[in-house]
Amino acid sequence: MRQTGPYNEKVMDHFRNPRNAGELENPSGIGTAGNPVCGDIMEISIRIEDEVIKDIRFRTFGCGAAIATSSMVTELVKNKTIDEALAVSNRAVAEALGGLPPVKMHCSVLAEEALRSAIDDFRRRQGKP
Amino acid sequence: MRQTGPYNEKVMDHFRNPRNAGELENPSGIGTAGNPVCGDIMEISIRIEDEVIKDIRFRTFGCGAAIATSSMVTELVKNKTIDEALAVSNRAVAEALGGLPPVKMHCSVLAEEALRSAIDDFRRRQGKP
Amino acid sequence: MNMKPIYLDHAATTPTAPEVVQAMLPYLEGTYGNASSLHSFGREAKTAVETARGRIASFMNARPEEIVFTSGGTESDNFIIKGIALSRKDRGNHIITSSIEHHAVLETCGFLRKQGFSVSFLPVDSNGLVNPDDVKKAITNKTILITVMHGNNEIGTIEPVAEIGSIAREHGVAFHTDAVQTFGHVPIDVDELKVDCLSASAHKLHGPKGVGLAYIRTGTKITPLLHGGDQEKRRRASTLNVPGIVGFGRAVDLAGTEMHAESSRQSALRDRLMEGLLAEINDTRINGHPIRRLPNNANLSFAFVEGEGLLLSLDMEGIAVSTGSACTSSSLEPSHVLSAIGVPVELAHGSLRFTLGRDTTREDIERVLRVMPGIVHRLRAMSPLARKGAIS
Amino acid sequence: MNMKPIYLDHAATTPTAPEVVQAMLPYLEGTYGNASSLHSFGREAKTAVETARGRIASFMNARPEEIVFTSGGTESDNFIIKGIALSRKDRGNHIITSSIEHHAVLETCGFLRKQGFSVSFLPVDSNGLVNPDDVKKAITNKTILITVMHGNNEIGTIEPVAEIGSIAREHGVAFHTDAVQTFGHVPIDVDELKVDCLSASAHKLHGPKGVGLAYIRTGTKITPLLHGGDQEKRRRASTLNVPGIVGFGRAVDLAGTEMHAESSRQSALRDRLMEGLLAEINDTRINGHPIRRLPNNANLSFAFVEGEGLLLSLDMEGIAVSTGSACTSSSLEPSHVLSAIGVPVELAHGSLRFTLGRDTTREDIERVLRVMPGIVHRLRAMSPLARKGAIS
Ligand SMILES: Cc1ncc(COP(=O)(O)O)c(C=O)c1O
Ligand SMILES: Cc1ncc(COP(=O)(O)O)c(C=O)c1O
Repeated sequence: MRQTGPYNEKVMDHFRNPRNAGELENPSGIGTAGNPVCGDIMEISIRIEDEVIKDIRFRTFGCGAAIATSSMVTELVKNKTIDEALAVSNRAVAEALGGLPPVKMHCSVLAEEALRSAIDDFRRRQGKP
Repeated sequence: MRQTGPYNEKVMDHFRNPRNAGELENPSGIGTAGNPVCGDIMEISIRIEDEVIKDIRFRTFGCGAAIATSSMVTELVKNKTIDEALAVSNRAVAEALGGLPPVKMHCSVLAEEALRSAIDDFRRRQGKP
Repeated sequence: MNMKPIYLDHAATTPTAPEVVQAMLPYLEGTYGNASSLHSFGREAKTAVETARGRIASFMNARPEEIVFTSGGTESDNFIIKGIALSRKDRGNHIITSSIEHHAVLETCGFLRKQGFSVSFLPVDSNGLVNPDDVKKAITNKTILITVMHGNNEIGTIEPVAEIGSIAREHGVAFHTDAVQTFGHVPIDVDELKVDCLSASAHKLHGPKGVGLAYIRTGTKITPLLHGGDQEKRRRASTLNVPGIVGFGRAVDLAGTEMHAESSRQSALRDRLMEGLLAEINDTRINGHPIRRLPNNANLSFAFVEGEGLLLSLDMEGIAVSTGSACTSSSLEPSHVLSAIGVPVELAHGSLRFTLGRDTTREDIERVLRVMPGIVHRLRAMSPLARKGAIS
Repeated sequence: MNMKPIYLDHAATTPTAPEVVQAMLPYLEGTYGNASSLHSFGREAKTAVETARGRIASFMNARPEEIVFTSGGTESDNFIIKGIALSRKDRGNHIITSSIEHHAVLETCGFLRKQGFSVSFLPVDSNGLVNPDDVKKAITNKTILITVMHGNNEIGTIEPVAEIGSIAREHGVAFHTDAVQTFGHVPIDVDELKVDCLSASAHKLHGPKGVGLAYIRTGTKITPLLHGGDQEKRRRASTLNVPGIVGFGRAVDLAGTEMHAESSRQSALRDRLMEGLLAEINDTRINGHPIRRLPNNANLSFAFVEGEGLLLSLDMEGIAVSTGSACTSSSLEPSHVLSAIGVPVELAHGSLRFTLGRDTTREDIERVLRVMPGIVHRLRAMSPLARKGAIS
């Protein structure tokens, strides 16, 4: 994939035009990952109906890769079942973006973690483990 | 003095057109200084009449400065009395050449030494100390 | 996006001035001799090098033989710090530096620490100033070297070098300053600054990349970093970079002519930039000293957003800036300089450095002021840190 | 004297090829970014650097990440030798080298000796060859590094690097070769040569001055010489010399295209020069190996005369040659290389090195052959060493 910067075109596209940025009102679950001291924090909110992620939003404080992976993970799991969503690995997010620079792979880990944390929050609210 | 090389024009002139190069037949004295291991050897032969250096020749194996100082010392002492010649210091030779690079000052010392050694030889042949 | 690109990263490197390129060309094309060669090709090269050395020396009130040409600021810093440390190790093993030095100094000190030296890293105040009293207190009878930079590459603060120099002299300790950011930008006189050694790098003043200098005051013993041939009076071996040195000389000539005028022109534009950004964007702060700072440096933190996102967004507009110093811009840790002046970590992550140059125009600054608010706003809207009310 | 100057000192430095200057210009003029910067100016610079790195790597059968750009051959030698020594000092303190290395290697080894390392300087035979058996015998359980040059800069002898490399591998000792004189002149394949590290310098192959490379085989631990920023995967800090590296890349391209043809063309001219001088001038000898030698190197000793006088006399004719390696040409001691191959000292003083290049023509060689006998004759006539009968 062509590199026009530290990132390829696909990453830059998600940075420029992030999908599903923002916050859901009355979400079924909210999760966060990272912390501002490390320079990356992601927050994902989901609306779940019948075990399907019907809607999803993210807010991210972080580098270009952090914003792009957040955007990508929301696209990948939207309209997926929870089990399908949990099967989306950080590598899958990075691959869907056409690859990330090695020093930025941790961003894809954060995206996976924020999603899991949102799903955990949903389960918790449901009283399930 | 203008430098056109490692040496100024005057040094180069004496290198290009050395004065009094060669060897006298039946000299009154011959002297040498330096040794080939150090890369410099000078040989001066003199003809002395009435304590005056009537003729002088040099042969030199050495760098440009060695050849130029040999040439200059012969010019400086020709037609001088022995005492006048002995008063010509290595600095005087270097100055007459308009200066030498510091690493080449030893050449002027050799020129002075070769001259003294030729005068010593003359004295020895005369049976004087 | 077809607008004229705007380069505001002159602290990372400057465009090579056309005059400098012109001066270098003959030494790239025709006069290619090795300055150590005795023949005419070599002598022409040597003459060019010595002419440049003479001009540069007089620019900084040094003697020509006190200038050693190197490959850049990093080599000069490494050469001087290691070279002084090694040559004085019989007298002591203690080095004093500041906590806001460039990595070329910090990492070199770190290396020496592993080799058995001990290093004191002095703190700075919230404007980035080293306190000369701290230097005095840190000196022990083992102290052999003090190294404190002249102008900071991130926040632009200019350190009290002359005061530190006086203290160093009183105590007989060698004193080095990294003047990579100030050389050619503010006046430098090695006697007034009371330095024994100084580093500079040509590409920071519109000279070529790959050439710098180490000033070594007469009488200062120093172990070489590059051993080999007899060049530079045996203080730095290697075939002289003749075109680079000639270009450096020309760049210094230009600085001599233009420095004063450029310094006031650039600092006026820089002030306009800082004031405009502060006025237009909430939750923004200026880093570095309000007055004692490089004329071309503005460093600001924008709360709730991260610097790389700002940088990329500006880049999309054709505007080049930096988040930290260039050489660490791929690192994840926040700048050690911003930490040292007490910028909270989250805020440090949202910092940008704008550094102006000879080619920066008023219109460039106005365009930055037009686009910056929108960029910050867009990223803040996406940020989980920005409380709604706080978004400008 | 209005004749075309004849440059026969290509081992000291080569004219920068016009193609190389052309390739560099855009990076001096427009594309001036710092290759570490994230913005588009920086990325363009980085792309140019990585393109050059890739080409240079494939030219020597290395991987791009095994190439570290430096400021020249001297830095590469210092970096590799000190860097390997420091990183392996827990395993041992013994280094093996030859007695005919360039000063950049010899002085670096000398420096390490003062720091507590022990160094064996192996002898060479009368042609200048290191005997691989001597290397094997010199290895002890303290040996951490062997450094033997590829092609000698004075007498042109090409050392049995691959054989020494096999021995080094058998014993698990790191092996470095200084290929400054061979790089771009004879084929180099780091796997065939069995080297772990290699030094080269761009200005010896029609590239720019002030840039070189250190090849570091993957897996070889090395302590940096220049500490600072993150450049070159933390093996060599400092802003990358983008135009220099681009020029180096172009010079390597040219070498890739022209090396084979130039090598036979130059060696034919060189043979004509050596044979002509031997035939025309009595009491002359050739130094170096008759066959295993650099294609462009002729080194001869002329009895009874001193080299500087020859050099100046040729210079007056517009012909540039060298008496020793350029960096020692102002020294008084005879060449350590000629001493090592057993040339008597007086004869060593009367030695000249003629090194040909891309720009050398048949007519150049013929003119040298026309003027040399008269020059030698004139100086011999002035020499106290020349017995009358012996003067040609
Ligand atoms: C203060 C300071 N010191 C040292 C350096 C290193 O200079 P160079 O990259 O030319 O080696 C820089 C610039 O990168 C700098 O800003
Ligand atoms: C064999 C050899 N090694 C090292 C060097 C040093 O290279 P540089 O002068 O580019 O530092 C040279 C040339 O001077 C050389 O011929």
